[in-house]
Amino acid sequence: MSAATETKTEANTKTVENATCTFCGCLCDDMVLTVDVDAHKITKAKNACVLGKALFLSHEEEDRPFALIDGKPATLKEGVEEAAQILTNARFPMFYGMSDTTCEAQRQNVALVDMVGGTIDSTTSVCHGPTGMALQGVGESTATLGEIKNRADLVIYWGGNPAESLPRHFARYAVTAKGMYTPRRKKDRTIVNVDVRRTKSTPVADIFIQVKIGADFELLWALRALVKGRKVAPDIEKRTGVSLETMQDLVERMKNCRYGVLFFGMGLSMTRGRHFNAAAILSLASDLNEYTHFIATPMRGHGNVSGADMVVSWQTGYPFAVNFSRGYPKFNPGEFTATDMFARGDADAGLILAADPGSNFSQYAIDHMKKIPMIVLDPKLTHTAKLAKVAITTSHYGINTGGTAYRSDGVPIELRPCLESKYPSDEEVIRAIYKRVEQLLKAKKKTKSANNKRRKAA
Amino acid sequence: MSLKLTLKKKPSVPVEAESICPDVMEGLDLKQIAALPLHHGNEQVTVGDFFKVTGKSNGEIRLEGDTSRFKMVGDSMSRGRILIKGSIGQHVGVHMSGGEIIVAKNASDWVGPEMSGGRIIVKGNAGHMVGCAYRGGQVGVTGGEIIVHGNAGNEIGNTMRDGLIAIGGNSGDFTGVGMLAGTVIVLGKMGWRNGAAMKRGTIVSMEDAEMLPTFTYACSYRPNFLRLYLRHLRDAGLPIKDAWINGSYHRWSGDSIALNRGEALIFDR
Amino acid sequence: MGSTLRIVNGRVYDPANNVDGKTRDICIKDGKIVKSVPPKTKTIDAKGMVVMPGGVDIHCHIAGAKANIARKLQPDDHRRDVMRRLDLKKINTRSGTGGTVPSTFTTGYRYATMGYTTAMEAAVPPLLARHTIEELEDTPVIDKGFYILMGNNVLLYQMLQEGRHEEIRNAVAWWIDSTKSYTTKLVNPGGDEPWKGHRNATITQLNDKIDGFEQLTPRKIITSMVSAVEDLGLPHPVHIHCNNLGHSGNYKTTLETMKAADGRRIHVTHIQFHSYGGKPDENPTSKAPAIAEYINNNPNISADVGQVMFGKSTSMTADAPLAWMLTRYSSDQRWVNADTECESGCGIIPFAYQEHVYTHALQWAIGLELFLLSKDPWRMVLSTDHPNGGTFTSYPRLIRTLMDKEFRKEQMNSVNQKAVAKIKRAHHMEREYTLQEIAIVTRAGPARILGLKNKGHLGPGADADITIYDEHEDKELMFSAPRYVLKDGKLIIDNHEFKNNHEGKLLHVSPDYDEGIKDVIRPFVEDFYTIKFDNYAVSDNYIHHHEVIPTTK
Amino acid sequence: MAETMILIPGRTTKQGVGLIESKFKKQYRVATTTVEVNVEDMARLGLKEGGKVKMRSADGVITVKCTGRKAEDLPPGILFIAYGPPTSKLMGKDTAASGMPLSKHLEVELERVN
Repeated sequence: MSAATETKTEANTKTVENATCTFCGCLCDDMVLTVDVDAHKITKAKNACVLGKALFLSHEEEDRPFALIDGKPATLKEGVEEAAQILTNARFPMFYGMSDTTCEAQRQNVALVDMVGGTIDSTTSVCHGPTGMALQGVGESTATLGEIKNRADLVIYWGGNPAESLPRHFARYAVTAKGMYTPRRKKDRTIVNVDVRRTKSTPVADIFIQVKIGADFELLWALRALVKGRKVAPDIEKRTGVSLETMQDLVERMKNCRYGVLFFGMGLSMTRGRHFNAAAILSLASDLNEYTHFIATPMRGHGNVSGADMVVSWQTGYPFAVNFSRGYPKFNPGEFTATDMFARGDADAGLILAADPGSNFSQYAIDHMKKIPMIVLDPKLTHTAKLAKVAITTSHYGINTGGTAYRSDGVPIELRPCLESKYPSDEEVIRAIYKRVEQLLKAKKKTKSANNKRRKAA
Repeated sequence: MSLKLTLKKKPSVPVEAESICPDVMEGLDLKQIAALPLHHGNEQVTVGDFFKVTGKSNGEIRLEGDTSRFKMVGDSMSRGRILIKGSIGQHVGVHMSGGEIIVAKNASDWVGPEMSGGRIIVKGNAGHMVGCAYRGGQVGVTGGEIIVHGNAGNEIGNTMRDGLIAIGGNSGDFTGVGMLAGTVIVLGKMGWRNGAAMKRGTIVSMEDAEMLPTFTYACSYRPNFLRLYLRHLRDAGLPIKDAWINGSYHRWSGDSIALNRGEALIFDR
Repeated sequence: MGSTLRIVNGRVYDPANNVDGKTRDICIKDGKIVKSVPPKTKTIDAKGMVVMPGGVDIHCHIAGAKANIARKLQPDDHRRDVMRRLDLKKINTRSGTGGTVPSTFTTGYRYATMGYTTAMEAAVPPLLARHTIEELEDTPVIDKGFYILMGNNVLLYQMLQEGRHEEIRNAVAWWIDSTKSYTTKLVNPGGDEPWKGHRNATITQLNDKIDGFEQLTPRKIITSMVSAVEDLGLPHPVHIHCNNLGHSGNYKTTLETMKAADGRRIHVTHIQFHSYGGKPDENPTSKAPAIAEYINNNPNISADVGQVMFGKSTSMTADAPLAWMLTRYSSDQRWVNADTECESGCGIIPFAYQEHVYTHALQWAIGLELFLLSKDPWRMVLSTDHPNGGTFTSYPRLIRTLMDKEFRKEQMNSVNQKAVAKIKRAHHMEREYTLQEIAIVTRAGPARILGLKNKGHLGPGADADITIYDEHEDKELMFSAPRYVLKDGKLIIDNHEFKNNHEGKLLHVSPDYDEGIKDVIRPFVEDFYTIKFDNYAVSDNYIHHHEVIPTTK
Repeated sequence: MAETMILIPGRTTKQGVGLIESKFKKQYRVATTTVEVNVEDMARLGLKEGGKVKMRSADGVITVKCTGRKAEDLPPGILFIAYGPPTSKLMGKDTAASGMPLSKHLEVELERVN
């Protein structure tokens, strides 16, 4: 971090400029944070949205033990030792999470899972994993958010509610943002919202298209057919709740815009049809490139979930759901994804890094997690930490710890921490576990080969 | 007398068992077979660690016990036969090119992915992705047949290019999605969005199905080839009704988003 | 304390020092080549072996945003080509997957096991440099650097439009310095504006006006960048991917681009893809002779070939309109487009070159023609534009194709005959590359073109990046499996076995610039990018093992 | 009287803010235990604003409070609730080889409590 951006204003306060808020995938990097050094608190978070304000202003380092083993306070060293023992003895450990931590920690985590021969999956699988699978089927046409800000004159939000989940999306990137070819902001754009219900995002739209629940795929498919000049079945309105005229109007707008964008949310990726819904919207955007420049891009929730995709991809070749049991990476969503492995009862241990599956996985998965030794790294007490054998308290990325996070469009940003923490970073803890597991595995290997020799001799 | 593998103990985590395959075991004595590798999670063990090995290796393998956690049985199998007395785990018959696998109970997800020949019969239910391509693959099954007596899940025959898949019960969503050619027959009811993006090939169902808006009704007729297929399936033990063999079918053509050369034949009651 | 090593009895090919197959000792101390080492030193007996500097890849796509999308896109490509984790005595290696776009660890290990010790990632949008650096850090053993895309940079366009040349030079220097990159790359200069903003068109003539910038043409962009890079004294000149890649008749564009340099240094990359005759939208013909002749006669030009190799490839390029055009010829459904704000485009499609296809066979033959017609191997070096023409793991086969005319003829006879009928009979098809010439086109030449004074040779002061091959009749075998590979003096491959891991360096340039340029760039970034200017530059936190290559100024 | 409806769990700002504060404190708990119901559906089922309802899926059952939404905002037969531990109880285990059970299209039976 360069010194120029950190200025001491008074004796007991300092300001950190250009800090990044890691709450959601927008990863806004224009925070101006005022820190009361003595009170160890952030007192102002200029430019932050309601979620960002909550993140920074309510940040308080809880006075928690460095580690909990079976719910009892323990030292960090004891926590690391217990974690290492669990991982060394596991045959099919599941590593999950990674959305709320730095790429540096993610990189170490993949190294650890590679060494122990476990399976790794990120929170991608519960948000836009299906979009990743769709990419593998049909490709995508996408862009960084600045290109959208500068050029997009038709913006379609489909199956997502950024007003609540990504509060600055409109102002920074796509609706009221001022861009090179969109100097008059919203006046230079047409905004469309497609959803099964009216949400807080609906009012920004010039056109709201209400699709029947469960009919997104049919609507997208009909739009693709119309774009290609094919007919669609006459009962399409009955099926989708959207009239043919509305569809044709939208198709004309899409074909005639200068730069169009389809933003989509979990209303597509997590409803019936999942990866095919995502493939349908990606294909629609690709089809439209016969007529104009068009892109489609998912709206992603967690701060650095994109970073997890990136790191796992560059280290293994696959974005998520990667298994190392055989000493090399294997990919198969449905087989090596975390909820499957827990709910099916496959995993015999787990390491959860910066995520809380104990609150958002199915009860089946949670019930299995309770049966096996789980390790959790998190700054806070979570549902998962409560069911874990080992819970290690770590510092908060972005606030206490620097490092890299990837915005949902793949732009990497260096975080600027503003507060020190007594707790170690995720990266440090994972490194410590790695080191200890490495020793234990070497010892195990030695005993094993000695035993084999003895057996052979006998 | 065939080779018999009797499960001694249940694995604590799934086992990758591609060694359990006639191509691998043929010509080996019992001791050699017991020494073949299995992968119990990240630990390499042997066939003998989990199974009592008896009989003689003559191209036929019988698996006894609850083998529902054994994956990849019959991987790349080209000949011989595997008889599975219980249920079987994922990827049974993956990349199979010949021979026969018979599962007496249920099969998990990925039955016969990317197979090119041979036959898999599942007497119970099968999971998702029967006869499909793995993610990213542009071509799925290129030959052979898969017959499931019970129900099956989503994406049956995803991007298949040739061969036959028959489901005695119901199938899940996206049956025959992205088919390039080949035949999928579902005696029961299909789920949503069948044949999406199919280029060529045939999907048959004996129950009503809602077609995608990009399929068009063409005609009703009595397809000759289907009689042959149905008789063949009757011989294979599926409960084929005479009415289906002699009956008329609604022919839908699609998917107009792709080549529009595929067809869905829905039995006309 | 210094570790020393002596390689004895090997036949040394060190063209930069005029050593052509002589038996010489090579002495190593502390990772560098030295004149002598004490007599009691560990030795490698290279009797009957060939000793060369480590290979240098001047142009490949191995790391960063587009490589990573290409990886994610193709699990089908990785599944059958995996790399196991090794438990070595000293250190463990990492597992990975291969295929046409290998994972980072596999990329590093595979380059090393092939005897290559340096590779340059050739196309990085500056905004995403941080990503590339992170991936390169996870690319073991080899040294590496990268080129930033500057041919479609909107701020530079504005400056150029207004003739602010001084600022352009400073801005380019700032961009090179703050991204920790090696040089500037121009890809289809001027093509992004019509692509992104004007119904997916591209630019086809060097003198075409660029949409939205009435005073600008590709020619102006090229000449301005050549001047800026020359003035800055970057060790490697502008690295140019010409307009009209892949289109019939594009050799004229290529010749015009080279002429536009007006005697100043430029590097024209994957020139095979730019050497086509014929009319647009019709089948191409070979114009390799015209291109080779121009380069032979103009010492200011260097080029790498961009050889096409048959089999699976991945087309991934900053030339987005090109990828869009290629979708017409691909049976794979997948197409990726990825725009980077104010800087670049990107297109990716899985592809396969097939012997029986006219165009593919012709492309393959044109590449060979360029090699065989080249009179100066120092300026026409080896590449496949990995993974566009083929993967880097196909270099050994390409080397055999160059060294062994019978092998070449065999292949010529098995490809589309209509495509190669004329080329087959040409006199130059009889030429066979010597080991010395191979040493030039795979290491000494690229190192010299890159301005890497410590690479590509075995003289004192050079980095001890050394490859030792068993001499073998089958040159593909020989070059695919070196007996020993040393990186910075460390034995990575020992008697054909991977024995040691190593962390390679990031090679980058840090030119001087007037700090005032930041005040010019800042408002543009604040207005038209989506990250703060102060978060744009890659901080030193990202730089661990690295070397700053000096400018010539 | 119970009626089959489709439940959509999703993110809300309140849930987001609550989650930052603590998943074990009131704001989060309230946010994740209040289901939005079309007012016409409410009237038909005899539900009162703030009243308790039971939602039962094939995999679990939860009891939450309900709040009305205008018919043009939330179509009949559709329910909305913020994501949280309660909605996890309603999810199945089958992911159909996609990595996640359906989380935003849950068939539930809605019933008044008391």
